[in-house]
Amino acid sequence: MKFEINANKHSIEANITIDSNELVIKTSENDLRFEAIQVQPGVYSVLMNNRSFVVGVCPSEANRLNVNGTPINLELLDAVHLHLRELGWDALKEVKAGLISAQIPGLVTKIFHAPGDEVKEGDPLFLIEAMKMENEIKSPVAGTVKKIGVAEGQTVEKGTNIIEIV
Amino acid sequence: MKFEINANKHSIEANITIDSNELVIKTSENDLRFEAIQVQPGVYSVLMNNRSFVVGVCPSEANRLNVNGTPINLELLDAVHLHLRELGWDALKEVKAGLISAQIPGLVTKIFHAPGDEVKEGDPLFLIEAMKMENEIKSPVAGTVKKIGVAEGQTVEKGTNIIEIV
Amino acid sequence: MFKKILIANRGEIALRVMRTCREMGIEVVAVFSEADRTAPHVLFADEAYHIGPAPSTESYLNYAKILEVARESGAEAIHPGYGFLSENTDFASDVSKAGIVFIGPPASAIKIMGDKTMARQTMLKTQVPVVPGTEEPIADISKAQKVAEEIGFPVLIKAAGGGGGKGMRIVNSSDEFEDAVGKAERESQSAFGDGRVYVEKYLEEPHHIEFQILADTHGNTIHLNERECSIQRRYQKVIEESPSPFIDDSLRSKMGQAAVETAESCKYVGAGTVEFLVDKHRNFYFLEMNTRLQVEHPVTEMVTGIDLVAEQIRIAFGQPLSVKQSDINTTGHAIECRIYAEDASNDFAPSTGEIVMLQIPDGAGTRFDGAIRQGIEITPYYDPMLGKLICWAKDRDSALNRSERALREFYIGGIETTIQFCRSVVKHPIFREGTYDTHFYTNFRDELHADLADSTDEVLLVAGGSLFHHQNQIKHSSNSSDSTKKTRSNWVSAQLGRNA
Amino acid sequence: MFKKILIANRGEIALRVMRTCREMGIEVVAVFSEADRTAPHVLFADEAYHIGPAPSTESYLNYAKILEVARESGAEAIHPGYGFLSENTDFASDVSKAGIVFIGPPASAIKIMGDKTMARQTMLKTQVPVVPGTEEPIADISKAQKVAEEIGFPVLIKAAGGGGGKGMRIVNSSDEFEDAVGKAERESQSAFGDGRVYVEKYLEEPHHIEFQILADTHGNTIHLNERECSIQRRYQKVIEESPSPFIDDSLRSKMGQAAVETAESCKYVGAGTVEFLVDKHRNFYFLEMNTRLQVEHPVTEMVTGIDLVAEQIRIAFGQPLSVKQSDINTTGHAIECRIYAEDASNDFAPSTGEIVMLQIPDGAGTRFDGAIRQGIEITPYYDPMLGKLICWAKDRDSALNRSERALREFYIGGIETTIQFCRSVVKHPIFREGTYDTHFYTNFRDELHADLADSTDEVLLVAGGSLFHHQNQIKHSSNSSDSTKKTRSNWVSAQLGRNA
Repeated sequence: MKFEINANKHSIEANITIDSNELVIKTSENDLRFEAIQVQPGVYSVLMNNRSFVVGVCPSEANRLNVNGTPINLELLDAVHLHLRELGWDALKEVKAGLISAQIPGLVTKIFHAPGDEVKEGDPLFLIEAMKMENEIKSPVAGTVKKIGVAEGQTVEKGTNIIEIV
Repeated sequence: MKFEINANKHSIEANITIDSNELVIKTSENDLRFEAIQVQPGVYSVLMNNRSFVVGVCPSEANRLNVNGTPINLELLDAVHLHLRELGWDALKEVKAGLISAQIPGLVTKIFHAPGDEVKEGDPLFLIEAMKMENEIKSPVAGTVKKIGVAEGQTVEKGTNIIEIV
Repeated sequence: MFKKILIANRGEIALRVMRTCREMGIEVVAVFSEADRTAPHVLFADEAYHIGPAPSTESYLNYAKILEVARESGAEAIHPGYGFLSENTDFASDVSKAGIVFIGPPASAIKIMGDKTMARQTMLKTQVPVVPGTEEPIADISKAQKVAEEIGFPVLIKAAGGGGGKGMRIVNSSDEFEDAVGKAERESQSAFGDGRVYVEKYLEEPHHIEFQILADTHGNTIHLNERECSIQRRYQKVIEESPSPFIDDSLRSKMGQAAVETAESCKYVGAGTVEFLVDKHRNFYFLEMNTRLQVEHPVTEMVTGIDLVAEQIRIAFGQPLSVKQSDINTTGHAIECRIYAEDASNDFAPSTGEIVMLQIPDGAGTRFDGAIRQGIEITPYYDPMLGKLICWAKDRDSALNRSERALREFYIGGIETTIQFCRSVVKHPIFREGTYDTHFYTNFRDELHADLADSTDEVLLVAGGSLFHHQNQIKHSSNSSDSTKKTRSNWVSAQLGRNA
Repeated sequence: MFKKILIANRGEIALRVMRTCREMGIEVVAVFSEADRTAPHVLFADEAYHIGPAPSTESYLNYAKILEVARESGAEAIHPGYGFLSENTDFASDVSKAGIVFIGPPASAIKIMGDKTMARQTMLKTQVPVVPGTEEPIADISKAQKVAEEIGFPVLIKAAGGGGGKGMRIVNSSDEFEDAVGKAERESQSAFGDGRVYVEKYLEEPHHIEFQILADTHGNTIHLNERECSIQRRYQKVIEESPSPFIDDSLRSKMGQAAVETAESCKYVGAGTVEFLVDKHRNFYFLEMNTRLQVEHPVTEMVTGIDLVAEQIRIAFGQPLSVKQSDINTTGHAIECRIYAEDASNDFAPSTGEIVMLQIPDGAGTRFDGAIRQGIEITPYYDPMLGKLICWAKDRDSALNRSERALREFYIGGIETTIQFCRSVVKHPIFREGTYDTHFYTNFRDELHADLADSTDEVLLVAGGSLFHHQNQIKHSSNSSDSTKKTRSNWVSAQLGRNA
């Protein structure tokens, strides 16, 4: 299956096939073959040309991985995504402008805006307290606050939508 | 529910009731109340009058337990077992005389008897090699070898029946 | 000796204290909140008492309940660990009034040194130099702002009622001042139940160097040399070492003397830490005294061979110190890396969830003071520190190599941690040289966070791993089409989480 | 220095060696059998090569394959660990012939000392006393029986081609002799691929005391004092300590000198161990020399501060020893407890299965050299040792207290282990006194195994726990009536297992 792989500074087109525990990745420059096995749910031991790696997948964010403990943010776009993008629809950007969610679970101690407020990129949106630290969440975009999903004093899970900006 | 509890030198009659995580054990002398919670499959944290214990159950032998790492062999007989015993049928003894199984997984390197042989209690029955050690299994009873379940050179799982003595 | 001690804490420090108690033949009593029913300190203890719901204000800070447990269990003494009630004057004196020994300094010393403003006033009467700043907590914001302007920006706003970087803010200019005070006050209130903050001068290329002291009830006060604690982020220590690569024997001896003088000035008893700032000209200033065991105490234990908790307990029982000042000599070098459940690449945001895989480093000179276990849930209720990795070796280079090896070997799956960040620090040339100061993190921030998996091979490997995981999940799912959708949409929302 | 080393072993010793390599900046190559694909040493290594199926004869003993991997990976040296190929003369010389450095003594020294009969003959030419016995492996059983009768029963039958208690049998009378030789020969053949055995005199109240030696290629040979290894069962060491509570400085110095003389007699190079038997009159006899790293080497590392694996690697690279004899001094006391996957209460029968829960002790002076992980499967293919717990403290009493604490804290769920048995030994008054000899286990066997959960409360607690587990399983089962039956019948068959 064809993929576009985006990670850090890299953007690579590759063909990945999986046959049982064997993986083959072909790019214009490489022809890698390796073997993977699950050690614990979401943790894999991978041998690539006999080099030994442990690859971990973050349970809550499938594109946050780590290799031998070193984190890496990975975007793996399959044919469907690539096709949509060709048609001019970028799923990532679309979503990015929309909802601001809690990146950590905790107590929302302060919300700085009400629906209808204009915000600039970098404006503080809300405070969330977790593990005894107060964290300020800034707006990733400029726009108008459309909706506030929670009230001050509310405890939220990771991923809960807090503010929608349009 | 009424039980007879046999462990080491103890034989205790007790009434045990479980309500969610709360256990109540009543004996003629005691009225214990404690709270248990699973930590990992087969491992429980138990608080008894605020004393903290870890109770572990052996996955392959439900009556082999440990408390704070100290092993204990426990026989828990419920009403059905007790009633059968009153009727003169001792399930344990019945089975005991029968099958001799592999107590460890490994390679059966030698079987000293053939069907029809007479054996005395304590006679060597077979050798099993595991983790580089040779282990000699002696007969727990006297009798006649009825059946041999495996051949020399065969690898067996724990619990495999090796010899039946009648 | 005591027969039973209650440990009024949780996490790694509860376990740390319990280990020494058990080695001394003392029974240990744990307390726990609802969120900690199966926490390692509960499983370790001889007795364990439920003291309330998860939020610490209703459990680990509920000192009436803890006192009740001490009475019920027959504990003769209470060890408060660090944080929570360890520097609470009321708790210390109530414990004593209840006829139970508080393993810590007298309430009077906590009062003086625990309140940094009173501490400054006390220190101004001694020969020990102090950092310029306000001498009272901020009451009038505009007055305080004037003082800050006189001292000159940047200034530090710090909690009067506690330490550890909580309730602390650096302020670069006058117009940020009011906002920063508000934040610091709110954080202080939440962390220590005391919202008072004060202002202090920020020094040039400063080193944060602290001296461990021990004082008994027989009039003996000694110091156990220094810990270098200049590697900080968010005003919180990340890596500490002993000896400090910055100070020499002559400065060590002068500062040690000042530390002992500080302890004596408040009639200190027990284990305590005198923190100094040392500027690039090697001028040193008293910063604060922590009237409790510090998080980083193990580096001192590793180089001196002295069990600080055992000394605390002996002192509390009324015994004299087991060592004299002349007995103290250090062997080798120790480095501590704090492992937090935080995503370093996302501004150290707390990370919660289940530890799905755990491999703790071990071997010669490798100590991990933690309280984690594979399968345990890291909750958002408490401090995100999972534990501390302390590596000792015969010299600094070997201790650095050992730390690198141990961090590379350390694997915590399922949550984000600072393991990789600590590796980046330990490998950094300036850290290896030993020429860093407290600005290290700010100065090298980008380099430290750039240390990601980066070769094409690694990227392809991880891409393959990701796809393998994806297929693996489909295989193990009863409804494969649903699961595909779910994972794909996870990728998108996760991407948002990263970039937001 | 070497850039890459292959470790021709598995389990804790593979990990132990890899840790030092990585601290020295050397890349590590692992080899693994089919059963070890996700073993800790594979995950730790930079490179890992599959070398065959689970049985060690087809993988870890397949030295042609291992040499091939060394060549393919570009490893410049091979560390054999202990066991497997570590004392195989052919392997050592083939490695050298392939232009790869064997991290161990020259093949000639392995040949002399690895074969205990040749070792005896060599030692008879020195001033070092040897134990009376046959000087050749047993060829003619009736001749050997005559020698045994001359020496006087009891005698020991021991493997000529290996150590560690495998292929060893104690024989109390003439009529047991032939049977015992047969068993020892079969075990030797299986463990070492060499079925030859010989006979030796059994000494009065003997102590098993061994000296660690180091010799470089520059003609320096030193010893690093002794390890007391008298706590044995099935002729295999269980607990070791250093220093020995039995010997004094004068005897230590004499025996150390004899150890150095032994090493020099075979032109030894590398790390090695000279084992002595010391009888109750403090006469000592050369027993054997182990031409490899010993399982129990960490106790020496803990009291001397010397990394023995690092010394091995430096020696193999041609560097001189980093220390002289006069530099060796010991600090404090170290005790090692071997943790086996064995059911001590059932004659140390091997135990296999999944480790469902794991809590490894840690903290000051607590080192665990292991290779286990929660969720890992312990298979029947290899040695049952899971790892070694080494506790160091400033004196023997503190080290005993620390060992007790750490063993109490150690939890391995899902399989049977010797943790509890080690606790019984460490708590035993004779062990605490330090007045034990090699008969300790036989003398106190019943006491050591009687240490079971025994109070009525504990029995009721466990009964409740058992029932709770039972109900828990029913709850989590889709067919509850089936599960009830299954568990009940398990109880019965399990009862059989215990009593059989």
